[in-house]
Amino acid sequence: MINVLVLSQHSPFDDLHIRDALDMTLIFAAVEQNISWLFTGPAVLALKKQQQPEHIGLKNYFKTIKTLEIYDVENIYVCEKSLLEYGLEKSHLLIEVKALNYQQQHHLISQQQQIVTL
Amino acid sequence: MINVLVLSQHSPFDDLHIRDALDMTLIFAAVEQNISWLFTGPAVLALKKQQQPEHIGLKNYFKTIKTLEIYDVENIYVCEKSLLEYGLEKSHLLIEVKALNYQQQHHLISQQQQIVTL
Amino acid sequence: MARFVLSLHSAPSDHDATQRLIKFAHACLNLGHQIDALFLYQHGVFHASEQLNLASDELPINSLWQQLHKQGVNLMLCVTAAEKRGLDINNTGVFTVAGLAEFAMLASDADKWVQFK
Amino acid sequence: MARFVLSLHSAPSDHDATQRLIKFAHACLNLGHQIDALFLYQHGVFHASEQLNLASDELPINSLWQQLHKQGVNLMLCVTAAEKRGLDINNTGVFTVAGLAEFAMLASDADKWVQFK
Amino acid sequence: MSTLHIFSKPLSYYNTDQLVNLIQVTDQVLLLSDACFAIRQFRQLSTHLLILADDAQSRGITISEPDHSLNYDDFVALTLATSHSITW
Amino acid sequence: MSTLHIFSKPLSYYNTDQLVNLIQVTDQVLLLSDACFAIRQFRQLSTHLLILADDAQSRGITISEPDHSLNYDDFVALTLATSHSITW
Repeated sequence: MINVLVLSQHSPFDDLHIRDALDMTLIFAAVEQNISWLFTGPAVLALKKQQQPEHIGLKNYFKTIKTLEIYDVENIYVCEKSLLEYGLEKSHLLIEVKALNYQQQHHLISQQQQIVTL
Repeated sequence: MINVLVLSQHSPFDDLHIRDALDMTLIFAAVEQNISWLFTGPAVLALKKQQQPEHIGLKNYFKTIKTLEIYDVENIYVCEKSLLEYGLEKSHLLIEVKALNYQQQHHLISQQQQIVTL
Repeated sequence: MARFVLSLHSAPSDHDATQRLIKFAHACLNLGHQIDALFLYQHGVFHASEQLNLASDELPINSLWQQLHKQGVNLMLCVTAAEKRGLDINNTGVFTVAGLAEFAMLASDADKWVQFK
Repeated sequence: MARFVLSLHSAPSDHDATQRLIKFAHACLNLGHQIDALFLYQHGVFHASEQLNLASDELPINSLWQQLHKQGVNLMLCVTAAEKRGLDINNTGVFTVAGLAEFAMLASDADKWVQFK
Repeated sequence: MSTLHIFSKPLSYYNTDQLVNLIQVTDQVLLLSDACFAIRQFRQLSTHLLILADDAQSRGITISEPDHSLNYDDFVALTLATSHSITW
Repeated sequence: MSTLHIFSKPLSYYNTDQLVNLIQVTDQVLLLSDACFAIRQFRQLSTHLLILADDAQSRGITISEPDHSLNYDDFVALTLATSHSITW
């Protein structure tokens, strides 16, 4: 088992970036690797509650984000500073996450065998 | 005849952004409109001399940029601050350009009927 | 009544930009305005890929284009941008292959050019 | 000898990323390393569009892929990413359609995963 | 002579310094798509922002004073009420 | 335990604040493609930068001390000499 980190930096509906990262995260869990997913910058907005993209014809991928825990994806991290930047608190988020400062993000990165930005 | 402004903001080999802008600029000149092209941010690097992308298999579009004057494209503008940011002076550039501060860029924009960012 | 040209610059994977352009186009028509051209440029040309076929829970892009086509909107594809991206220009569905010059003339005549990306 | 997986995330219109990935792959092979997978993901999947045919003064992308294929590199296309982008997965040339799971297993076994974009 | 500035991503996607200096008080700033998440950031560019209602609502964003909510008909009208638009 | 940070665009494409805080002195910073134009900007991230010679030369960029010029064999070796890479 190796440690793999998926790093998301794009806003929720910037092309399919977050959906591609979601697929990648789920699949590494499925093949039983120790997967982590870190959201920084506008990517933290993908965890915001109360979004209903189906109203404008877009797929509601937030439903799948909510199932991450069921699929044993437990290491979900967000950049503490990015939450602040968008006025978000942990209670505004869809799922339980760990908020990390830059030093903690560096530590997380240092633990990985593979890192992918999507 | 209308005033059309092409606005470039991407670095020289970021996908085909600059080449798309070059095509658009040339075609508006060809259909006899009053075309201007403004380079800001990393796009100013597309005017830097001594580039030979053919050495890494990429098309040398700088040759076409040099012909802009022949095709009666005379309104080429660059953001003064962006030149500074990349340590460029007018003598480092392929063609004659007018360097504009923000106020002058605003004035240029205000003169246009159509503006396209590419 | 005003005359519009609209251009789309993002790939079909950016469903959000696509739906916005299409809603804007319908609003134009409903308000009695005219759309002289809806032009695919840059990554937008991938919309003219005939094979485009998304899952049923995704934005029904194909049928949305069909609808606009039926309403008589001139759906154009930039041949230069398509060729630079290796697109098959013999198989572009409801989109008509057009030169950049044709679009530039339409854009010069139109009251407004609105870009979507 | 090390085992690499390489992934490409940008469209074929980003010729610069493509040439860099291909040169890196050749350097790997020349140095005696192994490439377990070269994987197209995100906009990279458009490289598997059979019709891709650029002008003669452009990067000869097709023949560069052919070369890597002949050297036995496992050229893979992510089926999920391709379907989300409406690509025709029945016609992908030298690229083999593969599931994300297959790639994830290869990436987990490899010594290094290097992304190109 | 006013310009309509159109944004579809949070402000971090753009060159803030350039925008702050280019955009005038007489100009209009319209937020679409993921730009709707970043009302606070875009406040630097204009004291009152125009926001596409569909895009804000689907993202769970509430629009309140001093900002204005627009539907697609308003969006079309806005492009006609301004001299030209820039889709950044 | 060092990370290889790979960039292919000028620094304005990235979140400088994040990078300045994440990248450590023991890490390596590699500039490819259009990032080669922005050596001065990337100096904030590392006192000595690694630069792909092909990409710099084709852009008319000269590499000099304290930076290092790399060919593709060096690039491959570098990915093996570091714990992992991040292509930003």
